[in-house]
Amino acid sequence: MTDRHDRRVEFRGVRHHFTVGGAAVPALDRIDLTIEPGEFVTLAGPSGCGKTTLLRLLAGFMTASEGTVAVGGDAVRGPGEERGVVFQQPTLYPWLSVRRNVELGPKLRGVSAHDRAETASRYLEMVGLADFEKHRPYELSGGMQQRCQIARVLANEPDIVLMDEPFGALDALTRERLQSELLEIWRATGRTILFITHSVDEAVFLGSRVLVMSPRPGRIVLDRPAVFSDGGVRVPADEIRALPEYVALCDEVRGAIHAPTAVA
Amino acid sequence: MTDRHDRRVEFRGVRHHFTVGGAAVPALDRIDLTIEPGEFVTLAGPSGCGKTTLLRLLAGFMTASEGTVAVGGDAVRGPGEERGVVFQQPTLYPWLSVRRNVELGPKLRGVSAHDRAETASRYLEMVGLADFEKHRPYELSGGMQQRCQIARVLANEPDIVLMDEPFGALDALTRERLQSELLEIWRATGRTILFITHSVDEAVFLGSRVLVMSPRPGRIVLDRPAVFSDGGVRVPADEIRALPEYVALCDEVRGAIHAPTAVA
Amino acid sequence: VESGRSSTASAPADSDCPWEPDESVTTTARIAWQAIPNGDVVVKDLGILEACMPNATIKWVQAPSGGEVVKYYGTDEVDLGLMGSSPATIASSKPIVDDADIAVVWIHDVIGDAESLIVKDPSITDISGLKGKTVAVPFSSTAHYSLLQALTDAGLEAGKDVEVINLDPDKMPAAWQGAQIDAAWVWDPTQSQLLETGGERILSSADTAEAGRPTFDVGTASRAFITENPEFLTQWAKAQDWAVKLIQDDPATAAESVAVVLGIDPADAEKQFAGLTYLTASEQASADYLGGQFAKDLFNTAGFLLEQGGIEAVGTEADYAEHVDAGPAESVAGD
Amino acid sequence: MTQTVAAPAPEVAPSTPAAGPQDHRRERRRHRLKLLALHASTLLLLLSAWWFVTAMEWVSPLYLPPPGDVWDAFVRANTDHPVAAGSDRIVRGEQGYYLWEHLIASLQRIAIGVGAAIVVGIPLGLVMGTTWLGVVLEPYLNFLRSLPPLAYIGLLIVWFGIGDTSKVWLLFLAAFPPIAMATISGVHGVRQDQVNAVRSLGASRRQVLTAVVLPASTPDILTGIRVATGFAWTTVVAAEIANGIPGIGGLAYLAGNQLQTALVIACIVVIGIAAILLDLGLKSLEKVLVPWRGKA
Amino acid sequence: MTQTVAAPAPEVAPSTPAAGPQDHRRERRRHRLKLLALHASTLLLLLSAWWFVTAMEWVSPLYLPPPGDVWDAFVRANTDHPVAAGSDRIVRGEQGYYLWEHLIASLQRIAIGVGAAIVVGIPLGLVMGTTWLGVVLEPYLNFLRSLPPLAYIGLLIVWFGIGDTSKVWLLFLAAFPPIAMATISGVHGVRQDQVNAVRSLGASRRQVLTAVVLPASTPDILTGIRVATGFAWTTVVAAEIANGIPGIGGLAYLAGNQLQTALVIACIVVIGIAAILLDLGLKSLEKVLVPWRGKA
Ligand SMILES: Nc1ncnc2c1ncn2[C@@H]1O[C@H](COP(=O)(O)OP(=O)(O)OP(=O)(O)O)[C@@H](O)[C@H]1O
Ligand SMILES: Nc1ncnc2c1ncn2[C@@H]1O[C@H](COP(=O)(O)OP(=O)(O)OP(=O)(O)O)[C@@H](O)[C@H]1O
Ligand SMILES: [Mg+2]
Ligand SMILES: [Mg+2]
Repeated sequence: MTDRHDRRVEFRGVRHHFTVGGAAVPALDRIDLTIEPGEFVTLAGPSGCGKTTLLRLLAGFMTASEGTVAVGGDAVRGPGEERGVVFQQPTLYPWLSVRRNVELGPKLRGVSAHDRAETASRYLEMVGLADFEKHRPYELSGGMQQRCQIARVLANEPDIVLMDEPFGALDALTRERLQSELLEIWRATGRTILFITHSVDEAVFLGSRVLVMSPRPGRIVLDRPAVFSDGGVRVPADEIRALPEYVALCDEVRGAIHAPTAVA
Repeated sequence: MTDRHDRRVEFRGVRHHFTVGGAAVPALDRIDLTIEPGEFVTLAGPSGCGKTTLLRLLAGFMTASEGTVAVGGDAVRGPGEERGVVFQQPTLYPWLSVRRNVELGPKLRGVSAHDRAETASRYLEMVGLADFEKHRPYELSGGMQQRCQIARVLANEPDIVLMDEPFGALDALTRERLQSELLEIWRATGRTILFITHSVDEAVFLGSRVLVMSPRPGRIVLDRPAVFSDGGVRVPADEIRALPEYVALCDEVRGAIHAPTAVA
Repeated sequence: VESGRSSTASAPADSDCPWEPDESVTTTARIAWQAIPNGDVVVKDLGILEACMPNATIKWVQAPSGGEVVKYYGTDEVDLGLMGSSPATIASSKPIVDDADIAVVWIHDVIGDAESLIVKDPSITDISGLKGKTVAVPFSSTAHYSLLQALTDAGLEAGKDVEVINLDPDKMPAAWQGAQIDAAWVWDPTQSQLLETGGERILSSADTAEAGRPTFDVGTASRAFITENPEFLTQWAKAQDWAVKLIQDDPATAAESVAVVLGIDPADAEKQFAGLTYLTASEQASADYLGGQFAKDLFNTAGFLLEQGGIEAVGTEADYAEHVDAGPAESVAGD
Repeated sequence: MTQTVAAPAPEVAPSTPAAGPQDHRRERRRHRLKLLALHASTLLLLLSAWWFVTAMEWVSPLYLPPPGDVWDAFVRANTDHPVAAGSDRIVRGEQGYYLWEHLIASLQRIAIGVGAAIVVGIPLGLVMGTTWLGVVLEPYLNFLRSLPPLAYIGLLIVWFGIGDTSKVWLLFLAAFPPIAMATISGVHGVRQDQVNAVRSLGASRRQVLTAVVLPASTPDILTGIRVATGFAWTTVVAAEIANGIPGIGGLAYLAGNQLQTALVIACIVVIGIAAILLDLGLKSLEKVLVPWRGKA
Repeated sequence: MTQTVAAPAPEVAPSTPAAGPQDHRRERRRHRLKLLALHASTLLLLLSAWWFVTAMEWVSPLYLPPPGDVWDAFVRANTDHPVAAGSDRIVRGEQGYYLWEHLIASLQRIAIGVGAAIVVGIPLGLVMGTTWLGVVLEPYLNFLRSLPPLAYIGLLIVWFGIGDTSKVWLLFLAAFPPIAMATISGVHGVRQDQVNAVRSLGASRRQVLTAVVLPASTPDILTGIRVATGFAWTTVVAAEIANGIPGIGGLAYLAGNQLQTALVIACIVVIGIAAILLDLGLKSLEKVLVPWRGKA
């Protein structure tokens, strides 16, 4: 296995279009993007601009119409365990209990029953589903399904975590708890994270780098480093949010998302 | 058909539990709630507290384990066209195009092809999917699917609109546009709206009445009137959000959601 | 594609009626036929009935077995039909006799070497040598009847001394080749096939006939139809008689017709004639056959079938005589 | 038959009014009783219709004997009885076996044939549904499943003799194409993202099949097995035409040849009831294995 | 056969590397050619295996005649030919019809039988899958689908005569249970919320069936129709045993009785190829009707 620090993500001249009824519908225009290992990249943009498409290309679920997507120098040829994916619509297995869903990744990799039970317990605890481990996914609420998915991906300890609006269906409190847990993990393990969100605040608060995409066909119209999630700045969240730099970046991001010029 | 203004919604001593593996999992504790016709009720609460369960009971998808749910004095015995439902997970028909999904309600009611085309166009325009009317639902992004669902329900002009986190997957701009469209419709038609959201701001901004539920098993722990969405107060959104009453209500709601005592 | 087309691309030379056609017959007759090499298929192939009764409507119905033909009678689907003597006996006995009211009006053939017992092991030369062996036969057929008769006569009990199993003729060569069976009582083409692959004939239906248990392929007709259409039956018997004589006098021509209907080689068809005895109308009308003895044969067969299941009770000889009608044969024999 | 009560059915109709949990249980017991009554009355209705039709002699007993005759044949086939009224030769059941022995013999063949079909059909379907092998093999599968048993029973006898082996093979060949096809169809219906998700968790090709594709296709596979078992029943007569005693299909065939319609119908009724019971078992298996149907 | 190329298959295997759109089309053409070659070589391999086995006389030509003999029988069955070498009696095909006429006759029967099965089976399945009628009728459906054709063909002849009607009925009775069952299974798999959604839009019971349950069950129904059509093919011989000329099943039966194995095999091959082509048609129908499979 390639060492974690070689897992640089590169989009080179990526365009993508879907074919709908014979006509090509452009979704991504021209993406050139390098994500260094260990970056926490947050991605925002208007609904339907191509965020999910970009994430799925990197996940290896589709092949770009043009250009190349590479991880660690190798072109992406399909999904792989080093790239974990939290789907926009919870994708759990109804034939497995919540616990077994979370244990699935370690189990596939041949981790011993004891170890994977421990891992699963840890992450189930983290996302607040310890009491629901025997439920089936369809017996969970929408937000709980999303959390279960997050636990499943994290329990598999992928080098690159791709998250598509993971906290979208969570209440503020749960969301904040999971945000800090995620930051904790990121800081501790140095994983690369690509995090799609509609919340500008979330993007700025979490990201070590904030990207904004233009409306469809998506291009990256803003690419800013952010420092607020950095382990160095151990300040309470409230105080961070009050920082003028923070407010300024939020405004910049909000402006970029709303910019009507962005329509190519 | 009962007149719109008789459509009072009443929950009387409603409890609900699910049966999981033989054991009863309580979801709603004891709900006594009356929603007057024309109210815009927003409902917030921690993930998994029972919001969706409450909405589904009113929609007629399930029968409460105890107590009664009545609309206009009649016990709810199943779904009905007077109660439109925007699902938490987009539920569209993949065998129909976006336009036909939106036209479905009017079509079932026997509205002429011309009229329903017009209605559909209006709502597709409203949710920004006019260009995608020929797509199939699975050819839309997550946020677009949610918008399509909203258009479908509104195009059917139900007296009571039940919305389960309808704007959860939308970016801020789109969300604001749809919020004001929804308010417009509410003010113009006097429909009853039950609106589940995780955004405290959204709950306070939109609702004429704000409810907060306790963690599972859900009870209503806060029930406050709100006036900010009222047609009388035609002030720019920014100014409304700056009002001290607004901030106070937001704080109260936030406090209620986070209250640890709420666990029964 | 419509059914009922004749087999010929170019009509055979002699499809005219060999005698003066009877234009007065206007009935509709539905005739069940089977793929057996006898006069019936010659009549069918050459279109004799159609030519001799130009105003009658003839419908040919192909049947897979005599049992089926009996059923067709039961639901009034056919007026005439060919079957073996076993089904004819069943049809004339309780309980079926209540549902299918038929009479035997013709003997298409007396089964001789056409159905025989072929053994695999050349050291077995008579039926008693089959003790402890497995014999295949199509159940409920005339061959089945002959086999059981022969076993009984030899003092062997089926199921105890000899294993008798049900097998359709077309499956026999396979079982034979795999040494699954030691002998089979069967007809052509399987019979020839088994003989060719080293089988020996040790008994045939000719032998059982000699022992007083003859088997036949017979022509039957619904008794109601007989009463209402005597002219038709006369013409029909005439045609059958003519075909019998053709087989006897000009087997090559008759074989050609048989070959066309059965879809086999004319030479094979001609060979198959040898194993069957064909009777002219006057022979049939005699006391040896329809004129008397035949009812006894039915009675005897019935007594045997009672033991095998299939009928509930054996009627009196007179009962069986009621289901034999020599009239049509006599009317032709009298000519 | 009360098992069918819990059959999951999309609630197309308005649901019943609200009721407490105790009410619920009582309601369900009442429901069950109602259904039992419904089943019983339907059956009674059918039987009397049958009796009436035969009593009025609308259908010849050659094809449809009265229920009484069929019952007599059934009893006779399950007892030692004289070969004919008045005869002192006592025979056992029919063709030397009781009817239930014939049934057991056929059931064994079906169990082995369908069992093998399941063991072969599911993996084959999985492989055909997911790899290029499917494209290559599909025409042959279709060829096979269009062949009339009559067409190949001769070859089976050559290869496997006239004993049970060729019969089991025939049942296998009848049962396995529907299972393979259902599996393929199930595989094609698996949500692509469910496959994507497990591949992102690091599943190998084999693991994708066992961890996702197989369980996700289970409902289709179970339907396929049910269809295949039904086919096996319809094929049992063809399989037992040649040397098929003991065997209920073989018995039905011989009885048919002897125009013993009452016995034929007794066999058919027994076959039908056995098939219904077997299918009920398979259906309840479905309820246990696929509780999520219609929910996710 | 090139149609199968586009068969949707979950990409269990790693997908091919990135390629531009022109590359894509060229790639696909190449893929198609490759598949054609694959099919052709598989077929060739099989044919030569067949030829080899017979040439080595491993199997008696009585069971498996060499390909050449089968071809001769096929040609003979499609032409006017003398009844024997040297004879001047010219006959048309076999049993008075060319082989293709036999095929057309059987195809007609299958088309009507399966057509009726579709028309009856789908609504019946919808009703049985959604109402209490299902609970009442299911045992009888299972009963029916376990019955050997041999068992009830007699009754059919009573009611419908020995002409085409009873044959079509037999094919109908063989084909409709799998369709009804597949429909029921499809109905049970419909996501409950899809039904809820349309009921909230005001759909009546009927509208729920037509607007949601039917389209959502289409994939299962189509699989059911494919299974049923295959089953109808296997039943065509049974249907045509009695008075089945013209009819390719009837011809196969008669030829089998005369041990004309080459002709039997020619019939079988024709049946198989016709069945493959029919199934390809049904499969492409699936692609048109259910483009969303695996996506939603
Ligand atoms: N399978 C598909 N077939 C056709 N078009 C598609 C498909 N998937 C996405 N699209 C189109 O591609 C565009 C980008 O979609 P994508 O899902 O990437 O948006 P997104 O940025 O994730 O939006 P959201 O925030 O709403 O999830 C949309 O216009 C959508 O209509
Ligand atoms: N079908 C079901 N079977 C069993 N338990 C269920 C089922 N649906 C919901 N529950 C349980 O009921 C509780 C309430 O669920 P509900 O969906 O109402 O929550 P919610 O408030 O909508 O949450 P969220 O904000 O996450 O959507 C949860 O604990 C959940 O586990
Ligand atoms: Mg998205
Ligand atoms: Mg919810």
